[in-house]
Amino acid sequence: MPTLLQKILRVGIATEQLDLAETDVVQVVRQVEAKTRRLLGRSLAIREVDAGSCNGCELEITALTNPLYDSERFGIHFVASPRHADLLLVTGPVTRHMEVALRKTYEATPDPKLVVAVGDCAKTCGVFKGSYAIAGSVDRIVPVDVFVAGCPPEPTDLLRGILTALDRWPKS
Amino acid sequence: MNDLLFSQLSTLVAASVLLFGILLVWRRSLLAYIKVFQWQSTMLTILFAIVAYFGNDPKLYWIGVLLFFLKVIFIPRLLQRFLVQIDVEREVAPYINTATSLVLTGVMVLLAQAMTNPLIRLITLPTRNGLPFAVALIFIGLFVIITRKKAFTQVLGFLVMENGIAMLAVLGTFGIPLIVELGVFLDLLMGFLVMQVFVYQIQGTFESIDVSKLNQLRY
Amino acid sequence: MTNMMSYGLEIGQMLLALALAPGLVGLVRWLKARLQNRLGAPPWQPYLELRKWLAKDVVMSTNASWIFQATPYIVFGSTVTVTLLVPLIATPIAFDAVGDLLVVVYLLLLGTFFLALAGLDAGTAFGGMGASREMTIAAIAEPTIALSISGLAIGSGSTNLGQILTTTLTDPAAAISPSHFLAFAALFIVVLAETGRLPIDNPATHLELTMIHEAMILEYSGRYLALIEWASWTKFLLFLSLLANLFVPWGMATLVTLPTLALATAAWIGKLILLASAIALLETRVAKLRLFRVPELLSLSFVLALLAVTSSLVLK
Amino acid sequence: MMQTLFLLTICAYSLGALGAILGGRGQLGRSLVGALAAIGATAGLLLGLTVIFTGQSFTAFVPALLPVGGGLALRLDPLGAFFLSVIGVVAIPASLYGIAYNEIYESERGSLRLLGAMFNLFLLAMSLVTLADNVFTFLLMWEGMSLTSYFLVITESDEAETIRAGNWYIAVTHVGVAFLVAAFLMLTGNASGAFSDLRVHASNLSPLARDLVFLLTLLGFGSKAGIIPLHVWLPRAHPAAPSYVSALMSGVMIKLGIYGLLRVALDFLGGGPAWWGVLVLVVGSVSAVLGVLYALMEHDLKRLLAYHSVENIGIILMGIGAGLLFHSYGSMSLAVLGLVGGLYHTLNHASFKGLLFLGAGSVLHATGTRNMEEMGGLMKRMPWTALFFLIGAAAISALPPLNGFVSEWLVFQALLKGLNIPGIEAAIAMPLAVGMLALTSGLAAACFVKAFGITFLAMPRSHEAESARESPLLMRIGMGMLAAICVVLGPGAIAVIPLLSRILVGLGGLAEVPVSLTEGVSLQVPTSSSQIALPTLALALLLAIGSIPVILKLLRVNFRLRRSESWGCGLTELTPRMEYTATAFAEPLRRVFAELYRPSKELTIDTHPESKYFVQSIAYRSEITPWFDRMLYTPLLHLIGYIANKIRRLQSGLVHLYLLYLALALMGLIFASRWIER
Amino acid sequence: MMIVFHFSLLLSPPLLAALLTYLVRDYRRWVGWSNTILSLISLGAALGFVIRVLVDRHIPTWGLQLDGLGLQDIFRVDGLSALLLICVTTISTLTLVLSPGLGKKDDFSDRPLRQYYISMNLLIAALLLATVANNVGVMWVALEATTIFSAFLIPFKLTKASVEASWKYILINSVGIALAFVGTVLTYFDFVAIAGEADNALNWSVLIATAPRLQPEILKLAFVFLLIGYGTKAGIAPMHTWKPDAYGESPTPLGAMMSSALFAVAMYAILRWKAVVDTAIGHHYTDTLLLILGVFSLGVAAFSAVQTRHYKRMLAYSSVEHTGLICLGFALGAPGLFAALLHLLNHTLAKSFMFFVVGRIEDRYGSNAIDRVRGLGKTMPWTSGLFTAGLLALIGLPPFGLFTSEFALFRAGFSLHHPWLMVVSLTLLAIIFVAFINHLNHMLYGLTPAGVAIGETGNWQLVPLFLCIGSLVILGLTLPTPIALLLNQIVTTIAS
Repeated sequence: MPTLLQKILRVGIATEQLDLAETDVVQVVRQVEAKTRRLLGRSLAIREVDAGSCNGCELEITALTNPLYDSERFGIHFVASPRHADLLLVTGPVTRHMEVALRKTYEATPDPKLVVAVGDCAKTCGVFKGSYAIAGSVDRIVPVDVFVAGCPPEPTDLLRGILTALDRWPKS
Repeated sequence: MNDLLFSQLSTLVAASVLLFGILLVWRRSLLAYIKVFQWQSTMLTILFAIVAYFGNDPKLYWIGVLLFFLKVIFIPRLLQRFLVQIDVEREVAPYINTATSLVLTGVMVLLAQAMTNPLIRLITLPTRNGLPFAVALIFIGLFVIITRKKAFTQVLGFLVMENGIAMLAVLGTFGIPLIVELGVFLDLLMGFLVMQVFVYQIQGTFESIDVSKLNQLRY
Repeated sequence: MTNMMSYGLEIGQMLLALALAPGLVGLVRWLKARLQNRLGAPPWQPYLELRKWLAKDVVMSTNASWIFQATPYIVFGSTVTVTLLVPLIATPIAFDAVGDLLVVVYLLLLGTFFLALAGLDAGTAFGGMGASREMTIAAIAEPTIALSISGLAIGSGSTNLGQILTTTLTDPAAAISPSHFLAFAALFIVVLAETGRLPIDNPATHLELTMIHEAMILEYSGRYLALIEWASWTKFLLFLSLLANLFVPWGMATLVTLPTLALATAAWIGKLILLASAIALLETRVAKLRLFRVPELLSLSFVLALLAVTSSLVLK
Repeated sequence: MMQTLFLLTICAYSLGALGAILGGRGQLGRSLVGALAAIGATAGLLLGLTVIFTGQSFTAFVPALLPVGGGLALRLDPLGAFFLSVIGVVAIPASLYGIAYNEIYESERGSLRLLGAMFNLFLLAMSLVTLADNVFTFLLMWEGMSLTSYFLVITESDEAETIRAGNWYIAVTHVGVAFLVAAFLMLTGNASGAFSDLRVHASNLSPLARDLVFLLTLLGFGSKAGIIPLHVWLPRAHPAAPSYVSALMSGVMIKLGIYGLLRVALDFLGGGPAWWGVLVLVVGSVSAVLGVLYALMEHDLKRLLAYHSVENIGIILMGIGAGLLFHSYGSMSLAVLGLVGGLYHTLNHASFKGLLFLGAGSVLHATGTRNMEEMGGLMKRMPWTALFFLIGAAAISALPPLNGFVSEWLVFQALLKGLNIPGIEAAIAMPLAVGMLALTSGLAAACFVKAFGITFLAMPRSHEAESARESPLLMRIGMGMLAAICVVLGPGAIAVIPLLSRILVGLGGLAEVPVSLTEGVSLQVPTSSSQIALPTLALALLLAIGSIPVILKLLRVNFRLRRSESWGCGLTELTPRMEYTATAFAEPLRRVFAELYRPSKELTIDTHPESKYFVQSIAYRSEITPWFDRMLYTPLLHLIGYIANKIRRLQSGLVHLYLLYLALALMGLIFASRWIER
Repeated sequence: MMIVFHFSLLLSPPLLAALLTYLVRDYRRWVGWSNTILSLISLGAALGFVIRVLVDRHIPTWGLQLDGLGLQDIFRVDGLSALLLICVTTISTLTLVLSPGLGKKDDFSDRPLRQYYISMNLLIAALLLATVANNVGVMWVALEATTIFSAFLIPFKLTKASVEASWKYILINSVGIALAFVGTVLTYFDFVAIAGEADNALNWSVLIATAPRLQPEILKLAFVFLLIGYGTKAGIAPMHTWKPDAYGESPTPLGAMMSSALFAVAMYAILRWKAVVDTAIGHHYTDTLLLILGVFSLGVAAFSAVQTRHYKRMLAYSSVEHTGLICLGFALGAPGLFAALLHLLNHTLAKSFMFFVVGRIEDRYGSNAIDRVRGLGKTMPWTSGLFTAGLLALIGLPPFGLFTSEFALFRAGFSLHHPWLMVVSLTLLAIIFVAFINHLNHMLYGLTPAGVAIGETGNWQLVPLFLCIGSLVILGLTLPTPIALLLNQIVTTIAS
């Protein structure tokens, strides 16, 4: 216990402080924060759907929650069930096997909801295009609000994509 | 003097009745059984006569005569006829071999002595010394029924037992009331006849009179 | 205490509890984030989540029946009722006569019962699994709770919460007995189990297979989810308050005057913050137990409680 | 008035039995038989209530009947009246329910006659058990009750399982009666056998004899009540009987065991040493915990309920044990607390277990199966049955503000007060009892989540469940009555409990002035400030729950609702086979208590003959044999079988041996006669 | 003079019936009816004796004052005899009514049937004689005669099994009864030693008057012989071994007679002798012996019942059980005696009833193996109902009379401070109970074997059977005043 505490104290806060440098990233992040606060009461629940990705995108998505990016400070967090989600983060070219699953996930998410398709594959099916195992890009299956390009996209891109999606949040 | 003679004679005859009982255990041939039984019954008749004479009980003469006709003449004859009909001569090996049986017979006599000893001390009848023999004879009859396998021998054992009881009655009480005595004889006769009928039936249905084979009804 | 005032106090403490519960949970989360060297969401994040849920639609399974719809109300309603029964800042309170410690426990069991049913209602394996685990843990935690209550009841001769508090307040020496400590330790473990904290359940997990409480409410959304989560946060607050007040009642108001109440509220919040910190620290330190190690932990707590009771009986 | 009610009870039941033998078939016949039973039960209930309220006993004596036993003596005192009322409470709904339920027996010839007749006679015998006022009348009625219920159990006699169940039932029952005969006759001694004489004679018995009587009584009545390990017949017989009969047997008949125990231990013997109470308490605790643990492992709905009867009898006995313990220490007001807790739980268990069995019967009626794994989704198909079953399930799980909670609270309070009893036994027994009671209620809740959830919720797991229809009106009425009672008896406890403490007056020297457990709207524990106010609590709860939607509406919260498939992680189709099963639900607890259950496991894997890596099928079987079967009954039956085998060799078939026995007997007795003094 | 007439009214009908049967050759239905009517006359006479005993309050006695024959006061009917007379005549009437010959034509040929009726009537006559005889010697003679007549009847169908059974029966019983005679002789010997030779010495009334002066040593020995002897006849374990065989193989009516009337008379003989011995040496000695044998019988019956495979043999073990119970009752003082006599009455009714019911089952299924009888409930609904009722009565369930008497018996036991003995007995009864229920269920349910016709036949026979079970229920619920008076009178005279 003491060693653990010592270590915690020694490391201090690992999260990148936003006020240190007003970089591009920080601006985006601030915008996200402001928007989520306005639209969703600063609480955005994300359900990630891997619709057949190579897991490159997942690595980047996971990075969002690590101490460095710490998306939680903006009220963004990942949830275990689409029932709890406001936004679906879909990765990968949609394989035949995941087609139904993706559609069902969309069905299962309560309104209002957003869909952000992450990565090149989600839009163009990438190198898997034309494979017999592919059902098509994400927008063929469910309505997509925003595509985030990149292979894989950086966490910043992800945040930007989420931000753009929030623009489409239905006004109540 | 008279009483002493009475006592001696009755004891002697009673002992000989018992002796024939023991002989029954010793013999193996069925025909010999009948002979032994015949002799035993004869001795019993004599005993009745002795008691009738010394005890001044004329009623006992009549009973003695009845006994003679029944047990010395009628029953043995019937038994002999049966033997001729079914053509068996020997008792199969009994449950307990002859030597042991004889030893056990001795034990039973001692047992009877022990059992009747307290009774003998209670009474003053001159015939009392014969009582152990009577009881022993009953036991021997029972013993024969239990250990012998042929239905025929069991019937004989039963008759010997009856003899023992009759001896007990005559020695202990100089004869029981006549009406009872007559009833007993009637029953004895009937019982014997029924048994005899069954021995025939056993022979008929099982083709043997070996009772140890009658063991199908169990549990 | 006049009736009006006492009922006012009741309503007041109910509202206070409901109001503070999300904050308490937010605080724990914040503390935990800090201990993980993260910045974390601010402590008031749960309030924001509540507001969002209340604004969202509900999606309900076609398999589910009215049980699914009634459950959030029952869970929340029973929790609210419990807030009336537990003295938070002042003692004695009007509802001391309505229910005792046992009523508190059984009312919470009522909520758990329906939540487990709702978990089964949609027909998914996760819901069933959550229900099964929740009921298992609730059942084997029960003896410890009862025994801890007995431990407390021996001293005061009553299961009445106000009575227990008064006894401890008037006789502080009794509170420093070994049985008191043992009972506290036992109850602390049970509180972790009942409120779904580490090492028994992980409130922050996303992995269905390790879930207990979360697995039951995977189907819930919108206002139903809000009610259930709020209720469970309130339950957390209530249990911490019980721990704080039953074993360390000092600071509670015994007279209803504004200054004493203010002081009592402050003391109460202070105690809650202390306990919350302890839990945050604990959750940082320990890993989740395998499900089948949980009964072992709970039997440990049972033994502690049993020792508490017997030692108090023997020492008495 | 009482005379009329009594005669009405007797006549209605008798006419019902007679009518059933003569007719009893068809809609009209069934209705008539059921209605007569209901009338009898109503009259009985009213008679019981009259006696309780007026405090006047009802007596009747017919010396011409049963002269050998001292005449047919009947007397209904408040204690008996309570149990008579309990009979009525369950019998009225059960009779009505039975009218509709019996339709399934129409197709089989003859059995409906027997069923109707035995049903009425069963009710009659049970009623008279509570009225009996001398030993012989009591035992006669007791045996009559057992016998008639035996015939009811084997109603569906074309199933071998039913017959086996019947065998178990009548065997255990009869052994119990043997104990009772011994106990009662020891109590009687040279006295007349009238209960009033028993009270006098009991005080002249030596302490050892009193202990013996008590033990025999506990065993005898315990076998009927279903204490562990004498409960073996319960999980077998209850599932086999028609459901409304199970409701009566489980709801009422086993309670008469409690009646008998109270009658003998408290009334006749006037209480005893402390260890009596401790023993009853221990027996109760063990029965409660083991009962519920075995219930958890059951997937036969009715057998599950039967095991719960064992559990609840345990809880009742815990209350009564605590009462006896206090009684021995002379704290009469606390004794009343424990006893009232037991009695109230008796009433409550009658109502909710009756309800649950009727509900299970309704399910059985609709689906034709008792196996929970083949049910599911009945909530939508049988909404009324589901609602009533839910109320029963909540009540038996002791959820406030229903009735089960109140009595469990009372028992808890009694046990907690028991902690103040000096002595190391109490210091060990009492905390354990508290823990066991708590564990019991927790497990019961878990078990009923399983029972209700698996049976009624989610998707139907079989075609039968899919096509199930709600039960006929009369069956729903029956269930509805009991459900209403369960609800009312919760807050209504404040009205009932003073009556309960009043019926105890005079038993074993309990105070002439009844101890009041209530004050205003709250239940108040004597010599303690522990209290609950159920009506207020119920109101608060109702208000809290009811006001939420209103407040949410006021806050203009989003109330839109969309229906969609269950979230199954994107499964193509969620089929019933994927649902959580009852077995799976109970699995964690089975693992936790594996030491107790000691399940047998059997895993068979069939592989392809060509390669062992191609698995064709995997079969997994796991069974639980209760330890009392393994440790107690199997050896006992083996022992009897062993001796019987030895004894049977006596009859070897050899006449020589037979004669040898005769000779040996003769010799043996001759020698024995030497040693026998005159 | 009236008395002679009364006695002859009682005793002559069976003899007359036997004679008639012997003389009338072909007209079998006529034989059946005449037998029934004559047995009713006996029954009437028996009732007359009950009235004499109860209402006139004197003991009808008759004898011939002839020297040397011992015929003084040879017939004597006190309360005990009256009770037994009722038992015997009732059962014999029932037996003759339900014997083959009445009712439908059956497959018995005339010759065995005639033999059957003759033997049966002689058996009844012997039983009546044993009951009314004052002279214990005559009683012995009559009882020995019953063995002989019943032995004739067992192999009615002349199968191997029946021959075997009858051989065992006659051999064991003859030996046993011979031992009883030894006991009788020993007592007489005692009497003669004390009071000198007397013709009427073997009269029970005389014996009991002289008893206080008799010598204990001899009486003790004599009683052992008597107990073993008559106990063989009654089927007390371990002398019961003939019972399963004889009951199992004999024709149904004989089974009924043997298990009820014959058994009752044997127990009667034991009770008579017990009274004499008790008067002489106090009741502790006989009580102890009876308790030993009683509990032993219960034990043997209990464990044998578990394993039995034939339902008639099962009834035999039930008889052993009840023998044990009655022995216990005899040993339990006045209340025990009351209970035992009531039990004797109940058992007589129940057991003979049971045999008739079982006879119907055996006729239908053609076997007395339990395994072969399945689906009885569907095959013969009424008979199976009666069978169930009878079996429940036999194992002592209410509302039948045996429950009452067993209760009274155990009450006597507990009040006399034999609690452990009673507890053991209760346990053994419970084992019997379970075993019988098991066998019962095995027979009642399941599928009727192929070739067994379904439906009742000979329905008129059900009427007397229902009367029988009805009286058992009445005896269970109440005790008719005459019976109560009779029993009380017996208890006061025998166990004073």
